[in-house]
Amino acid sequence: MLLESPEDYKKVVETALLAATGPLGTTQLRRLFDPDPGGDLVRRLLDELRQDWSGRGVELVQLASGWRFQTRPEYQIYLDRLKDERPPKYSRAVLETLAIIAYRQPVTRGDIEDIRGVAVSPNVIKTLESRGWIDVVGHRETPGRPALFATTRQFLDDLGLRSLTELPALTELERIMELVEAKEDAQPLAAAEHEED
Amino acid sequence: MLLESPEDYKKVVETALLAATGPLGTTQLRRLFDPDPGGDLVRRLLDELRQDWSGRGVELVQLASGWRFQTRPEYQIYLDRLKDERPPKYSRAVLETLAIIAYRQPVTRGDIEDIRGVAVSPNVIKTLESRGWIDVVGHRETPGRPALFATTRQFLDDLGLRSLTELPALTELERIMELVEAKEDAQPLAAAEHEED
Amino acid sequence: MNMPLDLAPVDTAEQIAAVARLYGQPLLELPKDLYIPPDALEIILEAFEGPLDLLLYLIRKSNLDILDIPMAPLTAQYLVYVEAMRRHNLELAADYLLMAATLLEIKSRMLLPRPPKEGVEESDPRAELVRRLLEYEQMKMASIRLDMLSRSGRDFEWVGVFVSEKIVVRQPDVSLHDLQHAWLKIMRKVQLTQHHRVRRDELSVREHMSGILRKLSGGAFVVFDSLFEPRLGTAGLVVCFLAVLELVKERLVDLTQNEPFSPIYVKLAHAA
Repeated sequence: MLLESPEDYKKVVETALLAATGPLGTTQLRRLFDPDPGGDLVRRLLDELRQDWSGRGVELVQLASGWRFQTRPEYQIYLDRLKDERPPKYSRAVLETLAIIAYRQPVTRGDIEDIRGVAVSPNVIKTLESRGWIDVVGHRETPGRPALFATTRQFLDDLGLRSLTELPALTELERIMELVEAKEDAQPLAAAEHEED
Repeated sequence: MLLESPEDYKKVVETALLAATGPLGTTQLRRLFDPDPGGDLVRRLLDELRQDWSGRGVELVQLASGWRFQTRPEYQIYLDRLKDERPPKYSRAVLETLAIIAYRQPVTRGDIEDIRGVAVSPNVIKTLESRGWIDVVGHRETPGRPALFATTRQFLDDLGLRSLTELPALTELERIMELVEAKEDAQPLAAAEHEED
Repeated sequence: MNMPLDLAPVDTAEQIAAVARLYGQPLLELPKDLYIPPDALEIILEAFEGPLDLLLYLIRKSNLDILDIPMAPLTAQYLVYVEAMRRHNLELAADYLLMAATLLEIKSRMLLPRPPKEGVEESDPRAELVRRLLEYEQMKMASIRLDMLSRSGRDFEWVGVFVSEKIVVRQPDVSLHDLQHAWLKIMRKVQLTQHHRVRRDELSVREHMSGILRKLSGGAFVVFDSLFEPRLGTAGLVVCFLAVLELVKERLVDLTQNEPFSPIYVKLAHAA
């Protein structure tokens, strides 16, 4: 196959980048051609390619070590569906801690421990913080100045709430709970004490 | 990211195929979407994609185990320039053993030795196994329970074949042999061995 | 190392040259009585994939009819090769010797016709050999064609773009139901020890408490009035006010006013 136009050169660069197992630098890309077409042409082609691929599920990005095609993050949710694994689930410790922070905020870790009756692992807090659902809004002026946690705007957004008042009302919940409780009493309480995160 | 038009769906399919580490079947591709858009849409998108990519350095091909993007052979001379080492050239022993496994599968090492008239070195088998082209599919119930070898999906994929019936037709020797063997009990011939050319 | 060999002529030199190269040069014409250098023999041996391959070569190069092989010359030629290999102590696969025995056996059966048995058709003793030769040749051809097929890694490459997975970590989904459920569990436990009553209005106050703390998180003094946004409406403003009072009560914020009617400032308690 003979390369006649810059368009032909671009196709070769595109093909090499699509088939590469890692980023390719301009020096490497110039090696595709004989004679060497020069760095300027290669850089121009890369720029054009980046434009050609805008608005698609894959983008051409420049990294420290060179150029590579990679999928756009927005497409990840679709790609994830090809994986067989079930989506991860939060442990009971995480969910209960989140519920306490949501309904009782602002609360300290001590408050959460008082309510749950068990120590709260730092991992549980870290999980919720790194998810962007809780953050520290202040410190209680008691010995140790413990951090006060509250839920964030993102927590509301992610759960589709406009405000905390849209959280399920507790009064009626408690009534339902009393009904449910009777049946579920068989479940050993010990399980709840177990800190799994 | 919301999918609104068939064009959006196509981008997702394209992204998945570009990012996949192996061929994707239509069933898998349908799993990209929720709700399932149906096989017809996916097949139409695949057809369109194949057209979209015509005239470029990469093509969408249908293989034994699904659809996959691969570079066009005309571009290999360029891509080879980026490689540090040449792809392996297989010895005659490896290629003949591969041919016997491909056309006569499932076969034992003894069967291969009978046909080639010479002992098969374990390295030959190992070479083919480590390439992922053959594997053990069972054992023949004779003394020593020898392993039965067959070719794999990857063998077909790597050679761009959709099924074993697409293997190159055997030479007309077959017919001559049948004449010679007229009086002997001819072995039943596999589908792939019918004279096709 | 080079020792003379009383090797019978192995047809013409070009035919050897077809398979053998010595020191990078094609092995050229060898007059009768000349020896084949052992290196060349080794190369010849390596060039064949086994006795069937060698036999096929001998048959094809002599244009012999494979369906009617003249056993005597073929056997003779084959033995010449095998003998030469053996004399040089080349590591000769037993397969070559076995084939020699087979050829001799076929030849002798053809020379000494046995009395035909009643009702049994005598088959050509060469038939089995021919069948094997043809089957081998067929697979040999097939292997050449297989090798000509486009192959990944040699003739084309698979496309695989980087998946930017690391940018988006798959997070567990939490639904309101999950949260309700978690809360139910807690409350059930809590009820055993204390009596919490959390009401909707109280929750709203606590939401404002978090919001105010967030506004004050810089540690600076904030004008009291700025905590109240008119868009909240009357009820909202009241709740917000209650939140400030609650924060004061819990000693989370400090209120300061330098003189009556001057602006009231709010800051986090004990903020630097």
